[in-house]
Amino acid sequence: MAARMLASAFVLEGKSVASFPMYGFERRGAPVVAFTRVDDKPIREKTQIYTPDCLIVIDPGLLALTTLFTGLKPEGVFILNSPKKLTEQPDENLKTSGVVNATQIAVEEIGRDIPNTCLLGAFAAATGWLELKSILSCLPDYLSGDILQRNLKSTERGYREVEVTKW
Amino acid sequence: MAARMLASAFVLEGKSVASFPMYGFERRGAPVVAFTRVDDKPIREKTQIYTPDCLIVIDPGLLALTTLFTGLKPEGVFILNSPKKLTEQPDENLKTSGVVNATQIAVEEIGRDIPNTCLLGAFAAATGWLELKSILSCLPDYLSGDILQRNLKSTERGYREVEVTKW
Amino acid sequence: MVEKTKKKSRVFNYFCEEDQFAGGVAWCSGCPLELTARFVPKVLGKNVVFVGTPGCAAPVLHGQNVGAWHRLAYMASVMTGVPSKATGLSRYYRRIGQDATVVCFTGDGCATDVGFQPLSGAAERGEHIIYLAYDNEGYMNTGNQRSSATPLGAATTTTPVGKIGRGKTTVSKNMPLVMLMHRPAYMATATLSHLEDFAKKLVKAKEKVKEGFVYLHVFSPCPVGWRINSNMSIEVCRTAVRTNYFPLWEAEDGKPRFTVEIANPKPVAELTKLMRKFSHLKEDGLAELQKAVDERYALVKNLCDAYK
Amino acid sequence: MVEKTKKKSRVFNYFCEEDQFAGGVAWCSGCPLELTARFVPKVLGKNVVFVGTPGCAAPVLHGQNVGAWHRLAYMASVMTGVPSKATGLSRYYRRIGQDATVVCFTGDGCATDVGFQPLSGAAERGEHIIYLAYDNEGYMNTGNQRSSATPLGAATTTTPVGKIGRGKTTVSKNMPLVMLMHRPAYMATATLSHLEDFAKKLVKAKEKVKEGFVYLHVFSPCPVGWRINSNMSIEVCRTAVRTNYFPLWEAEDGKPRFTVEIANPKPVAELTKLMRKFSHLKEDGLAELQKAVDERYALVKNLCDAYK
Amino acid sequence: MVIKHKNIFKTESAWSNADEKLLCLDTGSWRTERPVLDKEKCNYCGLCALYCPPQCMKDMGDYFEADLAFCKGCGICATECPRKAITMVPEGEFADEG
Amino acid sequence: MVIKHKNIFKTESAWSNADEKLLCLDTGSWRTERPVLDKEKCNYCGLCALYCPPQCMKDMGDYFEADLAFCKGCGICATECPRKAITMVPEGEFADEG
Amino acid sequence: MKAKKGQVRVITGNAVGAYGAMVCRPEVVAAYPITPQSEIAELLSQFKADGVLDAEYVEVEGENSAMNVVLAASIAGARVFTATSSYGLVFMYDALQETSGFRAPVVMVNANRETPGIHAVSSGQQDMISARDTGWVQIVVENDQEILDQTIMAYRLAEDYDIQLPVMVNYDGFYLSYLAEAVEIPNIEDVDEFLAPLKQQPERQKLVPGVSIGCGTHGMEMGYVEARYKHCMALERVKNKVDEIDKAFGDYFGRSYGGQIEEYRTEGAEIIVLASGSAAGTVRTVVDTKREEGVKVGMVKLRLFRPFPAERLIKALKGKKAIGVIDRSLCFGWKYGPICMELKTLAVNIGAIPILSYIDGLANLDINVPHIERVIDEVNAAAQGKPYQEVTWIPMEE
Amino acid sequence: MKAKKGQVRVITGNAVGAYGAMVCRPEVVAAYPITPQSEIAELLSQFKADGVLDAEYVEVEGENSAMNVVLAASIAGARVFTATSSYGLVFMYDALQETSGFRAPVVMVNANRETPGIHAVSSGQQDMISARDTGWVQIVVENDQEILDQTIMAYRLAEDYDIQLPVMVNYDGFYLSYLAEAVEIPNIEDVDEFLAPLKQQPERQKLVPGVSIGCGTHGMEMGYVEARYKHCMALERVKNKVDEIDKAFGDYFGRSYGGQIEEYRTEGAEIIVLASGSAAGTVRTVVDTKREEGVKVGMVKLRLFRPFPAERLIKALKGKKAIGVIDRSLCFGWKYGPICMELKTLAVNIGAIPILSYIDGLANLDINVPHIERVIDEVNAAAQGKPYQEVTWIPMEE
Ligand SMILES: Cc1ncc(C[n+]2csc(CCOP(=O)(O)OP(=O)(O)O)c2C)c(N)n1
Ligand SMILES: Cc1ncc(C[n+]2csc(CCOP(=O)(O)OP(=O)(O)O)c2C)c(N)n1
Ligand code: SF4
Ligand code: SF4
Ligand code: SF4
Ligand code: SF4
Repeated sequence: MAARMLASAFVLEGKSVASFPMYGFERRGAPVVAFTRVDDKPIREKTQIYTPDCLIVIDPGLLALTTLFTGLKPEGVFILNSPKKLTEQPDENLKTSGVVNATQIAVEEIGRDIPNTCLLGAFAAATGWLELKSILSCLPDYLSGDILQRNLKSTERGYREVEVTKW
Repeated sequence: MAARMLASAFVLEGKSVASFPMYGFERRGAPVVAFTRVDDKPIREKTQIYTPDCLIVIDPGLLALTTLFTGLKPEGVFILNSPKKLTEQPDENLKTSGVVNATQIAVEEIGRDIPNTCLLGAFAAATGWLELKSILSCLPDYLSGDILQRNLKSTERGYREVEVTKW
Repeated sequence: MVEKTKKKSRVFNYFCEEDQFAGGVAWCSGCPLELTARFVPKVLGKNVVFVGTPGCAAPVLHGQNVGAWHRLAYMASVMTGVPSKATGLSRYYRRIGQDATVVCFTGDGCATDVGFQPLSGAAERGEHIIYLAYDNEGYMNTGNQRSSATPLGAATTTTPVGKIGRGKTTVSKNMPLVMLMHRPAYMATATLSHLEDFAKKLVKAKEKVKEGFVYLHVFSPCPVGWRINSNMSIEVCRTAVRTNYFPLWEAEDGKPRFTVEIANPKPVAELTKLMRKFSHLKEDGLAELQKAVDERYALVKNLCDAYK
Repeated sequence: MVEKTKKKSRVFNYFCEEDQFAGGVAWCSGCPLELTARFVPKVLGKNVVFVGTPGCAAPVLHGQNVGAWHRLAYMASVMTGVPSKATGLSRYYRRIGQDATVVCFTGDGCATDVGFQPLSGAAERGEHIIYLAYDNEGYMNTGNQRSSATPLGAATTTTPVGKIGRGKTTVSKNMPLVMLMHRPAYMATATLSHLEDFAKKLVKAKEKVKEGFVYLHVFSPCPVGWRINSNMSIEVCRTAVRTNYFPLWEAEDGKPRFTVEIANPKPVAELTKLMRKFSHLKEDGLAELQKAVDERYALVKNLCDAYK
Repeated sequence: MVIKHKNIFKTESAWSNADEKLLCLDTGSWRTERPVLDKEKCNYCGLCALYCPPQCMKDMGDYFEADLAFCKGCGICATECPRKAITMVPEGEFADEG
Repeated sequence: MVIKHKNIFKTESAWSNADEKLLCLDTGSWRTERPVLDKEKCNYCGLCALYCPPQCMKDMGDYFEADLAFCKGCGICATECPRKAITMVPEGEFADEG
Repeated sequence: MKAKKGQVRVITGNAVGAYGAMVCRPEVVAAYPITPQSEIAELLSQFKADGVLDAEYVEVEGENSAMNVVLAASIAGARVFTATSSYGLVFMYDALQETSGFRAPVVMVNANRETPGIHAVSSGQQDMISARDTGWVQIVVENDQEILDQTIMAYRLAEDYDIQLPVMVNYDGFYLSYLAEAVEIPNIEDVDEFLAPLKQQPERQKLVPGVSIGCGTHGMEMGYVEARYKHCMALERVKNKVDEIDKAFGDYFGRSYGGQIEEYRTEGAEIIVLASGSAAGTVRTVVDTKREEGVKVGMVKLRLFRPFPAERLIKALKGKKAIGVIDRSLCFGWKYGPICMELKTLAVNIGAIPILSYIDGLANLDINVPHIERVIDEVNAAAQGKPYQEVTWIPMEE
Repeated sequence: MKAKKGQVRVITGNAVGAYGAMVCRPEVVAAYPITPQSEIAELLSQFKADGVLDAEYVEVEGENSAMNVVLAASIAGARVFTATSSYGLVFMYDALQETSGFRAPVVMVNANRETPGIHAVSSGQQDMISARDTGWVQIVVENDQEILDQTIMAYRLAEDYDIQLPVMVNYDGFYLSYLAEAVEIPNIEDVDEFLAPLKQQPERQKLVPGVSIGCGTHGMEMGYVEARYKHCMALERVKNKVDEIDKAFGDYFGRSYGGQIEEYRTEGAEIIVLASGSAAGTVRTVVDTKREEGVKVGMVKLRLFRPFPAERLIKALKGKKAIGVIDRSLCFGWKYGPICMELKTLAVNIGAIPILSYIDGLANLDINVPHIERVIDEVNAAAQGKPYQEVTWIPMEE
């Protein structure tokens, strides 16, 4: 869902996008991966992304995965949902990282552990590839009412509170 | 069933046989055709018979069919179940015919309108291709008890009472 | 000379239509299924659309090339698709305002076995269709094999009697009650000895199908498979009712009530002796069957009493 | 300080086996299905062979490559084949004298819909298998779509609420009673708030399956799909019993009796307010649902009374 | 390909139409017995006609008569007639009639 | 063909075996709240352990303790405890522990 | 081009399928949920609940019934829609055969997924292959927009008086069903306009109550042969019709796909990669790179799988030096992948050139750029007369 | 040859099927009646009622369940049997796929009949064709004796440790199912002996209660590919195995059938008729007549349809001048009949000779002597370079 919101935001800025998740077999809990491609030209590849420009990690537990950064492009950006700051460069390839305690922000703003929109805000801030307002103006396509308002706030806080480090 | 009894009788006499019925769509009443091939050599054709050596007709109503005798070989034999005798040669190709009131015999002997075994007797008598006793000794494979006894009688009467005409 | 009353049976009054079938149709001599098929459209009228499947009722539903056995609209189906096809038809006809009585017409084999799932599904959805199952207690068209509706002890070609075999070893699926628990808008049991009862139920079915699903379970002995003399098949229907082997009842909106009550039910042996599919049963076999009959009847009776 | 009795619940006495599952299995937090899956083999023992199918219970039945979620023998199946596969297993194990309790473990979607026909067939044949349907009133694994077990008015992803839509428009299939009419050797309803009741029924099931078919219908709310707070799912079970929304009963040889009787049933609104799938219902909607509940309860009660 | 086959169906798929061809069997020929009415006994109640499976009984105003083209000779009419007005007579006895 | 793939299954078809690999998720990480027991209130009835969906409560002799590796934090134990001996406490409060 | 610009939305392939159906105004819809198709069933329900879709929506108890419902409604005269995948598709197998035999113009989208046997919730075209003998028209698409456009075209094809056949629109489950792309949803009036030519045609036979007419009658002997022959001839006619409709769609909406097949940079190409579905998109990019490297490679994308576009494939492939075929499924009993196996039937007409079969992308595995590079390199070598391997299971060699 | 002479009886093909099963001592049997197979279900019931057959006999409520019952029993370790036809076969389609995917050595006879779509109770091989993508081994036989012998061989094949696949023995419904011929029923002890080698093999995996083991697990990604690959490789192994078992059967019982294919008077033949099933018998007789007339014609009878015996066909057909293929079914989406279409895949290997496709014998129509004569005459003319028609629907030209 977050990946789709991101995609919508890019479309709003005139880009082509293609975004898809890979589901695990399990109902929930197991890592689910979503890929989003953005380009000025139409996107034709229909594969997973092996060398991403940016990696967003919702579950800090995944940091334990040794293969987490495999393929991340040099100059790649890493966005992490975590209460803890990164004390060292997680991967040598990694030049920019943005950490935000999205879970906490979400719990505070939305009332539930749905950190996704917050991370979108952090993404916009850390990468600079996208304007915050593009994201904000996409959310009404996906959410409405009170929940929308809360998520708008959560996104904004993500944008503001993300801590960006250049390694 | 009658066709299979006939086939068994031929096998008893050392022949190869292949016998199969064509079912109509209807449950009953519609004409059902059965074909039996007999040969000294193994039988390989698996088709309907277009030029039979002998034609056995259980339902005299079929005489009205204009195509009834199509394909019957010259010198062919025609066996008919009918209360009425044939007053004229039913088809010019036809050289031998045997008529028996098998329905009546069956009703008298078996108690029901099952003229088949009676016609087998008539077949043996009219064609001479088969001994009566071969047929009689095959019936126990298909029937038993009282019904067997009655059919044996019916067969014998068919053998005896068939009226054979050479045209 | 006997005094003649010259009063035609009231059943004639229920007919609103001529016989829709050809004079000669390939049902066996004396088969109540033939009577059922001819009777139903006489009462329900011309806008019946039959949906049917292979089985002895195939003439209701399968023409042969351009030829058909009757003058009604119909749709042929594989055995797995009858009520679903009826759903598709009825949904569309209702949508476009087309008057139609969509009637599924199948044997017990289709209804209780290989076509049961879609039947149950259509009932749950409350589709506006009439499902009529004629119950000859087996797969007759393929040669008298057992179905789920075959009763305990009955000899069929797949529950044969032999050195060890003693006919079917389980009781039949209690289809009328299974369907009652689906709570159709209307359902009824019927048989051919009780024609006025049957006609009334058809009339009600036509009315209630406007509200939802209708299920009719018609007891229809098979003279050939059960080995009944062809003249006795209506008597078998009657005896089935009189022994409570096949009680006649109906249920509007899930509330059952008897339409015919039997004061002094006869033992089931009165029924079984009319046919030969039970002829191998000894006393204990008959007693078991009687027990099954009693148990089932008690169940219906309890339910009827509860809704009195 | 409160006086401690230090007496462990009797339910523990029913356990003859350790938990057969891995510590971490992918059921949602607070899901009673997880409790059901873990509870059943604890009571039934090691020789349980599970037969299962896609659905939230897939961990019961589908390993992933060489890995499995539990230590029991199991067979995975398409949704259309569960009780038939169980039949094949049970027939063969019995033939060779192998001790085995063959348990079909599926959701209501499989049991009442796409896998209903083989279930009904196996019941009619009296196969020696236990069919346990956990009823979460919908297809949960695919995302909370309606099934035949979804109640009147409930919002699901295929009976959504919208400008026109008002949730499901038909009542649910009355599966426990439909199965009762199949007259299994044993059947029971159960739920997770009443664990001793459930355990007793499992013990009886294991015994009676030697005589024939056993059906267990387990009410198992889905915190995610019904939108229940995860800590409240057992309370929902309890309230379902206390409102007579889900009465607890059993039937040996076709004779039903309540195992828990509710003196003063609460209105169904007490139940619906615990979740959000009914939150769009206005008073009339609730009244309709209450009517459906009352009608159903009356039906079971009549039957129970008849067999008292 | 030289198609010699003349189309049977006008439609693309297999549709039947009784108006075009009403299928009909000579079920009269199945009969081994024939219902014979004693008009004296008959009171025109019509039960014979109602129960007749092929519904081949014609209403003759004050009695009913089987259409022998279709009557299968099942004997139900005879069994069901409350006045025993119908007797089943073997077809053999009518052999000469045609 | 140069098959580089190393077989996963020993059998021809796909058989699984928990003895070979017991699948197990880190469901403890799902938790946002954690059950905390007031031992004083607990009377060892075991209802919390019985109702716990993942059955992760360990019998400690005179009380039960959730295995935090698996406890999903659903809160059922707290709700069902007749003595209200269990409280759900936000995980954030234990952040420093690990 | 006459159509006005539609609304652009970023939605998943499934949502596209639902919108594609909706803009065609189906009158009767029946569906049963299954991963990865469920979203379609859900969205159509929501459209109906919101009053946006004015259709009967039948929440059936299984896929077999879904097909029977829409089959019958179609025979009664309705425009119908359904959607399924894999397990659902194979569970309605008898109904699929009946639907085509009855010549009912049912339109169905199928989100491709591996079939039962080995249980898997993952992408693969095996379900489509499993249905190749059902007598349906089967089309495969590459991306979200094509799902929508092809669904509209499917109605124009299925309901064409000269065709009267059910049409299955296939798209890769997971890879497309969950892929969100920006898609233009045409205005419903424009779709009406595009489908309007159907109204000028003679009316097909419909089942009407009160009329002595029956559907699905027994085809006896020559009646049967005739009906089957007509069915086969209609399938033959589908081929050109697909090209025509694609052209008409392009003229009207400004997007077209090549009809039965699409040729991508085949001009001057010496070697060809034959692909279908979402993989074709990736093949394009690799073809571009390889072209830049000087490899004379082109792609042929198979859009029509049933009927098999023999004539156009021969035309496109004749004179080439080697072909690589990528199959995302198996042809049990043959070494080759199924599309490759069928293509080889045409080998005599194409010329005795190397045809290399590649099996890849089963069970959600990626058909990725390195794989396709490998295919092109090997096919290129084969074209130059080097020895080659006839069949390669790419994942087994990794 | 070691087997003693069995009992000779004049029985129908169906009865032969029932005896064939019985002498192999199946432990679990499940069947649902359908024309033209019902007699098998009935006879097996009777055998059981008479105490001649010691098996669990499950009277299922539909074919889908029949397959599921035997599949599971097989997985538990039982020897199993079932029988069906047409509508039944297509209704168990998902279960068919599961059975082969689970690698269960189920043996099934299938009395070939036309499939639904156009309703018909008549002969035709369309059902067999409809199941070609199920992953089963499919064998077609010509006469009653072969039904029996092949059923016995089917067990030896299916249960072979290197195979572990379900086997379907096909015979023409009506033409064989009701054909009474004299058939030798082997002694059951001899059958035991013939099947004994299976006992010397390693035991296949079985589902045992109390053991932590599960069947039909999710094949994830490479696990899936591996299982499918093994399945395909096992199918490849089937080919030689069929030849070996046929030879072993011949050595032991004195009857053999050529294995995957039978070549009849192909030596010195310039043209070949490729046929299968009961039609092959008639082709033999016409080949004999034509040979007498000097036409250098031979017949190849296809016995193994899945896996397709590519290698042996190439060997048998290479160097010939023209081939006529008779199909009793259709390949929707192709002009040719299905066996012809598949044969053409091999055209490059056989040589660019004329391959003529004939469609005949649908819906109970006869494939008779004049038809076959016509085929031979036309193929002969084509061999001499005369123009020819690629596809002929014989009945449509009559
Ligand atoms: C899927 C399928 N399986 C089997 C058959 C074969 N078959 C045709 S008619 C019939 C019996 C139907 O029984 P029932 O519905 O009770 O009707 P009856 O023959 O008794 O009239 C069967 C099994 C079929 N047509 N389709
Ligand atoms: C034939 C078929 N159709 C659809 C599906 C998709 N499917 C997988 S799980 C599921 C829902 C099952 O519902 P239920 O049995 O109630 O179990 P739950 O998910 O609620 O646990 C469905 C429809 C399938 N696997 N097979
Ligand atoms: S077989 Fe039985 S049910 Fe069928 S038509 Fe004949 S008598 Fe009637
Ligand atoms: S979706 Fe519902 S039923 Fe399924 S595991 Fe989650 S909470 Fe339980
Ligand atoms: S039933 Fe008897 S009395 Fe009545 S009309 Fe017929 S013949 Fe006359
Ligand atoms: S004998 Fe039978 S068919 Fe003839 S009229 Fe009487 S009831 Fe009708």
